[in-house]
Amino acid sequence: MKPLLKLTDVNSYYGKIHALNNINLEINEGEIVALLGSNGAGKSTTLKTISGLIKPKSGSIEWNGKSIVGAPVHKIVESGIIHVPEGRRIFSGLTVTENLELGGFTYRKDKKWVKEGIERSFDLFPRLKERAKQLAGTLSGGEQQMVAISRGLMANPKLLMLDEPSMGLAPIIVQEIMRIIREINKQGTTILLIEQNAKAALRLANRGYLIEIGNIVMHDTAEVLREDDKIIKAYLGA
Amino acid sequence: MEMFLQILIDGLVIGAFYSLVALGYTMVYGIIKLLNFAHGDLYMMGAFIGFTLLSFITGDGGVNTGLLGVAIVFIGTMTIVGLLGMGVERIAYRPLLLAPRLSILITAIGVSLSLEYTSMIGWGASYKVYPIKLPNDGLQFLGTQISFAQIGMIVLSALLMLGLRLFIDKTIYGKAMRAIALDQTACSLMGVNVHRIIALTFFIGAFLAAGAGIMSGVYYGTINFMMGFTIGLKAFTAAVLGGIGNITGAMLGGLVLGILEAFGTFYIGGSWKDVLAFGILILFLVFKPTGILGAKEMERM
Amino acid sequence: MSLLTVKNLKLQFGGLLAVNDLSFTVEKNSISSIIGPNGAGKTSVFNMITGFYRPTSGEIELDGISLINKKPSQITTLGMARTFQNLRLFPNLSVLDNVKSGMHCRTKQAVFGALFQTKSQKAEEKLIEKVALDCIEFVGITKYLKRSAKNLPYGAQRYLEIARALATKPKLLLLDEPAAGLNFEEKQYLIQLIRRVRDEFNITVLMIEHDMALIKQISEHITVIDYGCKIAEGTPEEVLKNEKVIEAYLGKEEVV
Amino acid sequence: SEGSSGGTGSSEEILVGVLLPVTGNNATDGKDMLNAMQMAAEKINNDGGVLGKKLKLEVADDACDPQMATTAANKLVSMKVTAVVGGYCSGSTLPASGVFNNAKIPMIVAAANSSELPAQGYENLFLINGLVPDQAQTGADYFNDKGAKNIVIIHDNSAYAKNLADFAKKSVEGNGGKVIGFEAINPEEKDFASLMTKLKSLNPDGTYFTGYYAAGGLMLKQFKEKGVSGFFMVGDGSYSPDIIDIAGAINADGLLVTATPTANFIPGADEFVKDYKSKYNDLTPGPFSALSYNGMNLLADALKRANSTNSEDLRKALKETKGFEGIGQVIEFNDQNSLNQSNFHVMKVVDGDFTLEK
Amino acid sequence: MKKYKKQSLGLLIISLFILPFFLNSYWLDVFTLVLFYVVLTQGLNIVVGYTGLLDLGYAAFFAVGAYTTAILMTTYHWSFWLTLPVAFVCAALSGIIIGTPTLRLRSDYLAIVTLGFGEIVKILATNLEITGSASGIYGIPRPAIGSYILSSQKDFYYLILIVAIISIIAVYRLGRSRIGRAWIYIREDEDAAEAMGINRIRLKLLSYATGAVIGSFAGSIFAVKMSAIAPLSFSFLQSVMILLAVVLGGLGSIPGVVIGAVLVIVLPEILRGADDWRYLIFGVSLVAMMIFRPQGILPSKNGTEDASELDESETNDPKQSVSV
Ligand SMILES: Nc1ncnc2c1ncn2[C@@H]1O[C@H](COP(=O)(O)OP(=O)(O)OP(=O)(O)O)[C@@H](O)[C@H]1O
Ligand SMILES: Nc1ncnc2c1ncn2[C@@H]1O[C@H](COP(=O)(O)OP(=O)(O)OP(=O)(O)O)[C@@H](O)[C@H]1O
Ligand SMILES: CC(C)C[C@H](N)C(=O)O
Ligand SMILES: [Mg+2]
Ligand SMILES: [Mg+2]
Repeated sequence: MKPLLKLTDVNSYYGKIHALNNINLEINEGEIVALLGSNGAGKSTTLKTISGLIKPKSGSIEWNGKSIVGAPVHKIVESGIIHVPEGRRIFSGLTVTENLELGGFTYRKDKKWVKEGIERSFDLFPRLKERAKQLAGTLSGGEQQMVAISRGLMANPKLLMLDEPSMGLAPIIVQEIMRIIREINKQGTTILLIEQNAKAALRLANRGYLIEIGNIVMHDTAEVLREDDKIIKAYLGA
Repeated sequence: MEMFLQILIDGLVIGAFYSLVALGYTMVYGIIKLLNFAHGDLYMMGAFIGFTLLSFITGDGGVNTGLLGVAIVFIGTMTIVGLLGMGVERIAYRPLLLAPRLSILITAIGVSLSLEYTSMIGWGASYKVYPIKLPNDGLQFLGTQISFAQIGMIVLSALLMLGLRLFIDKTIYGKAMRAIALDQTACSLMGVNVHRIIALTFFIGAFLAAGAGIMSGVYYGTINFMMGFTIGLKAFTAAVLGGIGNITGAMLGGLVLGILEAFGTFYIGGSWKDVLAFGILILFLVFKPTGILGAKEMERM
Repeated sequence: MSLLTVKNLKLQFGGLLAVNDLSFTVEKNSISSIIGPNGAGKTSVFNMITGFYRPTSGEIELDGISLINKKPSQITTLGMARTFQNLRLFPNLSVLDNVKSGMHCRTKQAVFGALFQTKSQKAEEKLIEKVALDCIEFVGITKYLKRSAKNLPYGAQRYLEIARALATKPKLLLLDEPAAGLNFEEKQYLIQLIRRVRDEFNITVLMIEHDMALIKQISEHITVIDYGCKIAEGTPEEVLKNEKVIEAYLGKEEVV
Repeated sequence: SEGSSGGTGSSEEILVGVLLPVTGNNATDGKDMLNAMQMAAEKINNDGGVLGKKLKLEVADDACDPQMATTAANKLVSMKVTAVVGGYCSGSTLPASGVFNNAKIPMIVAAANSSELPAQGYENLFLINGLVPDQAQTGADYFNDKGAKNIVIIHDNSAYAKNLADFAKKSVEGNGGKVIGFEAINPEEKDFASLMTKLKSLNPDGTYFTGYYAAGGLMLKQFKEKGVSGFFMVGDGSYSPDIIDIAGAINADGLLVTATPTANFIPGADEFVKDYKSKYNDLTPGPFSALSYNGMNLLADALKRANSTNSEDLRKALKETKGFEGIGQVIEFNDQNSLNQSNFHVMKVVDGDFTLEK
Repeated sequence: MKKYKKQSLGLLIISLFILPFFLNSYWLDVFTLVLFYVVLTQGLNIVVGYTGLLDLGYAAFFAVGAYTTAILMTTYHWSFWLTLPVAFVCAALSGIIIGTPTLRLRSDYLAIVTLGFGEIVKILATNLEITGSASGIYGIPRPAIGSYILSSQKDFYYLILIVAIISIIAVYRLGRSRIGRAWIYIREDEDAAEAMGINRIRLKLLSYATGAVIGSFAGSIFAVKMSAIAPLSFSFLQSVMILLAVVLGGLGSIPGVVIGAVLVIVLPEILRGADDWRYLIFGVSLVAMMIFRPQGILPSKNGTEDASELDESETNDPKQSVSV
């Protein structure tokens, strides 16, 4: 089977900092792939490189068999790769509804889709419905995370990349989010997931990659990774 | 009482000019937080390009210039200056979008100087007298006089403001503009072509400024290459008074400033009127730090 | 003996009652925590305690001194320090300069001293530097000393915020979700760090956290709030079994 | 320091500084003045120059800005100019004259005429335009003759306009008239509607605007549009064909100007006007072209009389000028180094052109 | 390395002292103006560069110094040196007056309030009798040291050179002190600074007052150097030019700001030969310089030793820069 997304020998830099070193990574259609790694390992950088926020110095990124290196971010988004960034980055001065509408920017010609999308988001997170008219910047941290995820879903992604979606969320919401991720995946969206909550991530994922100081040091199916000593020590706890 | 009304009208007319320029100021500010000090110079450019085009079609002294001709000149000039605004954004501001905001402010000053002196080299340093003049007809009521030109000016700015307001509030492009103001990166992750939206904003702002520029030429009769400076300053003041970034605020700020100046001139004299205007502005901001309509900044800790 | 007393605290944002008649105390030398669903009002409570939000009504006392109507800077000087849920470092400044900020309220050189480089000025500068270095050393980020804060790995930024807060020599340290974004191993380090803060500096710690494993490990006392109201309080064992808490906050599954 | 030995550019040339606003709001008049000076210098050089040397002009722009004027003046001093001709705006001429006086370089001021200039008591400063007090008197007398008693005076806060306005007030009151309004405007502005509303409510017999033409034209236009009563008079800062252009010929009809007449009103100046026109593309000389022309010629004359480029000799020669005949004026200096008698008239715009009214 | 730096600094100062002997009076005047700008930019650097408060009316303090000295010397016949402390007090007070209403304001509102105050000061100067209204004050006497009267261009060059050196040292020392750091913390994140126990109100006022005193120092000397002052020298454009120098050189960076001052004055003078094209070229070069060095020519490093420059896409954090 041909992978949906394939990174080959990708190198990315921040100025002189070499953040990604010959990264090779594949995601097949329909999978949930987890990306694990400690702080500053380069997980977020990987997502930024895929979504075009950072241009890799070398290497190739193929999406559906076509190279997307150097394509502008909005084109990549239009092609179906949605990146829900770390730290939420919701539009604080816009209302919750407006945030969602912008999530559906690529579908702006299809008013009905956008409207239904908003309804779907409210079903997913009833709390947001209560806050629909509130400025997103005044929401609590957890509420903001909900906005960020549902905003990402508004564009009907083929590949959804989530950067630490459970960060700062109450346990009950984390469960909910994990359930929703599975749900989204079942409906056909491929998912690339960064999670510090490795336990939950590996329960959800089919496969996982471990990244350390810009290098992929391990990749395997989730079952295998769950049993790996190194992973247990650093990410899962005894 | 008549006097009062007449001053109010005088003030509204000046205010309408301030408002039109302030709208563009506020829009550009609203999206990339740039105080586009060159904005007043786009107004000046509008006046000069309009001057050249009008001189061209009124070669016969303006007798046969139909309304249609004038309308074409208006739209043509506004479009040219709109594109000029986009060009300025492309060359001077875009490379600096991620730089500290004060750096772009300096660039804006550079652009402002460049536009002023390009105009000076192209059209000369002295005053140009506009090729068409407005008829003085108008209405008399309650002992005051207001010309049709003045009514048109006020109505036109009100309509433009309303249109813009709807555009920004209701359309997805308007929302994208506001979103860019908050977080460009996140906005591009929504599939928004950030540069294009910013360019659009500059186009609209410059388009409006050019319109105001020609109107000023026609209304007052003279233009010169420094004419954008004072009005730029006043429009900036108006935009802040109204609550910078806020469309209705810019409009309101412009009118309030115009009226303040008119009353100031009347009651305390022309040389002190700016003291009154700035004094009230400062006092006002002390009590309402975000301008008349500016949203209270709700920052979470 | 209680170091912090919060009584009948209320906070209203327009129509929204973010905190409603909340009372609790924090014992001297304890490690306590506040938990509760997202949007329950935890951060708002911190913001009121530190003077950033003005409570609609209620009382807050630190060591017997009322904090109502005091500016954040005054409250810090009285012995309270905090970290922020969304990091609020001085992004372009070095780690060292970031931490030096904490000593501002403990020193007093003014313009004169700076201009004429008086003896006491120089002595104070030395002291500031020493305290800052100690705090940096304490949280373990000495290797980043001259890097600007914004270029630090996320975890290091969290520790830097703690170091900066420690430099104010607080009696009470408020931590808003200090473990967010840390992996298991890093959390273990954080737990040690918090313990050492209490044990080595005798600083009382009050934190907000969503990581129950961490809470269970170090928190001695928990206050649970939901919709701005207290719904439970007690030791971790008591609280985590509480039905109301499970329903509103923990959920049935185990995620940790 | 910068010695009292009048230097020269080279042994064949005498370097003459020219300080004028060739950019900015007053550039039109400034350039008209420059043209006349260049024409004069050319003529002098063609006739064999002065003391066997050619005059070489070094132009420095002051843009009517005091600070720019100081820098420009210092530049001229450093180039060791023998003398300076120029000075349009009093506001910038005031500080510049100080620089030249310190460097002991004689300056002939061709246009600027605030009474504060001679009041400085600089021995190296010579003024060949009539002074503001005389001008103010001329205007006030005209009003008085026409029975206009209630007068409004408007200035633009520039050194010259304020000076003229102050003296005009004195003169009007001295004539038994009443100053019912004394207003200031900001010259960068265009909208004088509310000021005109105020004027209308005052119902004046005459209005005297003492500022420059750019604002003067706009004001005149709005004065007429608002239908304010009485005469509208301007000072010589507004004496420029531009004012008619700006206000529009219809509005300008009847406009009064206090000024020393331009070349085309001066008997015997035909040749000057003809030469000027042929040299400068049919451009009519500006209001201060003749004075500038005279200034340059006076300098040449004084150099000849001094028979030296030494600044002290030159100053003495200038001071001792007796009956120098320029276009439309005979120049002789009083103890303040200004003209003994001035030549102010009232001009009136008729059918879009200035005519001599009185 | 450090020693090398010190030596070249010494060399620079010596050459500045012997410079007048190699310049004609025109260039001497230009360099004197540069030194005025060095002083002014140092003062503004405290307010904008250190504290991050955008001030569009800084020329007002320049005016306060100039007019205080001019009035006291002409109307009341004070000695120049005695007018200085009075000018400082007036400037500090006006700094506090301008500062107080702006305390709650953020960036752009601050900009307009300072601009407004700047204009008000100029309008006052233009209209009040005591300031000589539009024509300003002239015939300001020369200052004397003992029996020596400062009168030549060189005298004033040295006077302002010394003041420039003093102000550089003062601003340098302040920047590295507890107070200076507090200003920088406020610039970086006002709320976080407050949380660290920094009383932002007091420190902002102090910043305005200190900046104002330095600006007024330049103003006082300007008055006696020019011997004539007029409102036009203290216009909005003047404020903008000073700000231009500060940002062009590099906010908060002392050598940067000095270079900015040199550029802003010398560049237009060099371009004098280009006549009408002069300001067009100046404008275009401003744009070009900012595009190539967005952080200014010699940006401040804030004591950091980062390996990298900023990356392309992720520096879009509004808090990371001084807001306008
Ligand atoms: N904007 C930036 N400028 C400079 N360096 C950066 C920047 N962002 C990240 N880095 C560096 O790049 C490396 C990889 O960072 P990245 O954000 O990808 O880590 P991560 O794996 O997502 O970590 P975390 O769990 O903290 O989110 C780190 O060393 C980090 O310091
Ligand atoms: N400045 C503000 N303006 C308006 N509403 C606010 C403001 N700050 C907080 N709120 C509201 O108050 C409620 C409590 O917010 P708070 O940040 O205290 O929650 P929290 O308990 O810290 O949540 P989390 O765990 O998600 O961080 C939320 O519903 C939030 O929307
Ligand atoms: C002669 C006039 C033009 C007066 C001149 N503008 C001045 O300032 O004195
Ligand atoms: Mg990350
Ligand atoms: Mg919170």
